[in-house]
Amino acid sequence: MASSVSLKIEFGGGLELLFANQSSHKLTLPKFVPISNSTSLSSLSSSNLKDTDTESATSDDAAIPDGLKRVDVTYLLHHLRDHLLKERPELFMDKETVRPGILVLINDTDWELEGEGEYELKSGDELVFISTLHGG
Amino acid sequence: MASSVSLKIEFGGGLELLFANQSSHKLTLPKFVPISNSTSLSSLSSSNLKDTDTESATSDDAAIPDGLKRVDVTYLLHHLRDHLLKERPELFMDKETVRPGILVLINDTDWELEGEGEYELKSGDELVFISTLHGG
Amino acid sequence: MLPLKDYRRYGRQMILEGFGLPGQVKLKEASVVVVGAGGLGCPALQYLAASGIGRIGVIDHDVVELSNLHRQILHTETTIGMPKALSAAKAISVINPQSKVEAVVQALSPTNATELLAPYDVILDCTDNAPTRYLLSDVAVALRKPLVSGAAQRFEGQLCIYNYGENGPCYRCLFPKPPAQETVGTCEETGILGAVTGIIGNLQALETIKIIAGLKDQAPSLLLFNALQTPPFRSIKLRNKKPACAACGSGAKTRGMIDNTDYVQFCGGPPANWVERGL
Amino acid sequence: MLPLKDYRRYGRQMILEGFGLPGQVKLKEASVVVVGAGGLGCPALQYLAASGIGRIGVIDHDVVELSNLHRQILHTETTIGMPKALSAAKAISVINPQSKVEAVVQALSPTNATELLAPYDVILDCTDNAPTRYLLSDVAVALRKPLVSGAAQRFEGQLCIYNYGENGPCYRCLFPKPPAQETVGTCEETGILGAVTGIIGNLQALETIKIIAGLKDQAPSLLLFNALQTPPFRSIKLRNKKPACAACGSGAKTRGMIDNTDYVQFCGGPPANWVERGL
Ligand SMILES: [Zn+2]
Ligand SMILES: [Zn+2]
Repeated sequence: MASSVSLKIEFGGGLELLFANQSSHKLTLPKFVPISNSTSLSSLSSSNLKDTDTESATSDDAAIPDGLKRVDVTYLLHHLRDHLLKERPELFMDKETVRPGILVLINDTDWELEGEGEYELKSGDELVFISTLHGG
Repeated sequence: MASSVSLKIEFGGGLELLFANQSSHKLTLPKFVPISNSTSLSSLSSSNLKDTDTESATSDDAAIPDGLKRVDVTYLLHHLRDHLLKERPELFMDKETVRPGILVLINDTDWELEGEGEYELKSGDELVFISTLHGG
Repeated sequence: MLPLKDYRRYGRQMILEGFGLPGQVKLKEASVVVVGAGGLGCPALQYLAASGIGRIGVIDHDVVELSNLHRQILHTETTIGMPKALSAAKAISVINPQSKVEAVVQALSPTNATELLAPYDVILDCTDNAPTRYLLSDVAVALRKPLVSGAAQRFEGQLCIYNYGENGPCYRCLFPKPPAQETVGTCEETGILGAVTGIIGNLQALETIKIIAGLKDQAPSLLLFNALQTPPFRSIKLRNKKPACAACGSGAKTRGMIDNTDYVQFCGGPPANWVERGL
Repeated sequence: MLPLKDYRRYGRQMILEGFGLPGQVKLKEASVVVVGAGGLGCPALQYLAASGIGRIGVIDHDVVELSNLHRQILHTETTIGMPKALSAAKAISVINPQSKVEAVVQALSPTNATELLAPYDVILDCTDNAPTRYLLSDVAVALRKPLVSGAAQRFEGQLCIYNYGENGPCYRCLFPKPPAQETVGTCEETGILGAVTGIIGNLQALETIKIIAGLKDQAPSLLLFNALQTPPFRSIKLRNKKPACAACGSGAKTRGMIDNTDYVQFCGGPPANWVERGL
């Protein structure tokens, strides 16, 4: 198992307009990330952690370095806001979660059934962010 | 890896009427089956082969017992005809393949792109058999 | 049970296994109300009427405009200026003179919604704005009726059945807080491809027919459609209803909430064009 | 480019990104022919006309019957007995008086098909029988036009674009041999839920609009729909065209084949009711 997770991200319902008008994105995140959800060092921490991680593939309880956590949806939200979003972050996030009117789907399942922000991401996961539509 | 493969089978376009009017089926087939596509001993050969197979999980080139082949779609067709079909086999098979007007889909892909009858089945595969519709 | 003429008219669906004579009788005895006779309401009304639903309500206070005609296929150049509820009611009476059609030319509001919707078995949300969507959901909860909700903008559509079955969520279970107003576009602002509303409205009719005929399973789900994507449809498994929901939760006082909510203010106040339109 | 009135009529789709004025002009300059004005043809015609397609052909030799009305939503009790092509043409002229509508009350046959279909850019297969589906595919290949094909029976529908793009397959690439006749049901025999034909016909209109506006990708695919399944839609990746195909393959002599094929015999001969209907 690698020291990073590869994700497929989709935006719909108009949210893609905030992300360079592109609905499909591929993304790689480090397997361990700051508990603070700070994304400024993400690529750095990714390479730092490579050695620690590669041999601990199957031992899920391997020591997690201080100040880090397994990468989860909350971290992904911060990463998307900080690195992929092109404009107006308030149209995507509100405090530490998505703004009202956005639904998050993990592998075609409502994120509420998967632990919401605490869901730990694994390679191959597909995340969809959809803004609810009101027109008719 | 087990000595058998678990499959999800779907029938559509009216074909389900031949299969107890049930569109979804779950099925387990032995990993090695007779080259002749004879299905009369399938449950027997499954248990016979358990020992041979369990330890050869990763070595794909492990010796295949005489007269057997890896289970493929052609064998599956014979199994469906011999064991699941409730009536009128000529509405499902024609010689050694599906009758004209039936499309076979392997994991949402036209079976022609996957090797047709020679496609080797693996656990988790989803096979759809759909009869083309003409109404309007 | 049915007049002879109905056997001929509905014969093609009455020979369907799992539908049959009982299904057709259920449709005939059922009543359905469609809120919004626009891009979604027109195709929904059309197939509901054709299928043989006994009584159909149409609620809309807007009038037909030329800019509606590229997608609102029950209205025509000759009904421009006429209230949409009347124009649509007239059109579906031609499609099926046997359906009783009741047109209501009023804006839905907290004071009239319960009374207007109570006489029907199933409610279709074919509206075009957030406040009415919250109001409809709350009233559907209060009246214990399923709400077949469609929405469409640009090249996209969404379909969801709220407040259905033992554990089905309501709109507030999914969206407890309304979106900020600046995030909400309308078809006037963002555009809409006509055939997209047709597909979603048509699916609303189908889901309604399934509910009435007893063919609809109860697992909460959401259907997403994007005309430009491959695959174009995506089915999502949804949460159950939430015990803490302000509308459908265990301790919720839904009727009181409806009376005391200013839905437009709740959704961030009226945008300029809503004021004009009398919402 | 467009009269002022068109900006108002089609404004909601002209503000769509990727569509715009060029998209609307393409629709206006385009011509489309719908073969079959039944359960699939009616909704397809409706949304094609509303969208602003410049010229629309309707080919059908059947007459309207009471048993059609639960799903063929352009026909009414007052047009029973009238040829479907005329009834449908009349209805869509009301929806959009600006579209030029050409009705043809003839059964499509190998002798007239090429001539009847040649004047149009896109062909819609909204028919209800196997021989005509093979004939339409062969003619679409000979004329080098895309064929937007829909089918529906019981609770199910199928949608596929044949002969489209560089590598798109034709109907014969998928089904080189016709099915035995006893395996082929019709809507008369197997039944059909009206809203299902609505959804597929509507999707045919949408795909046609996408082709004309340049919004349709070329990857061959098949959309399956089952109103009773979860998820209801399934998208399938299809084979490319086959070099050995009798119709569209490298050495194929399609025009000669059309002239020399008895499509009804090819599909196993006429069932009793086809003979009556003059196929
Ligand atoms: Zn709720
Ligand atoms: Zn071909």
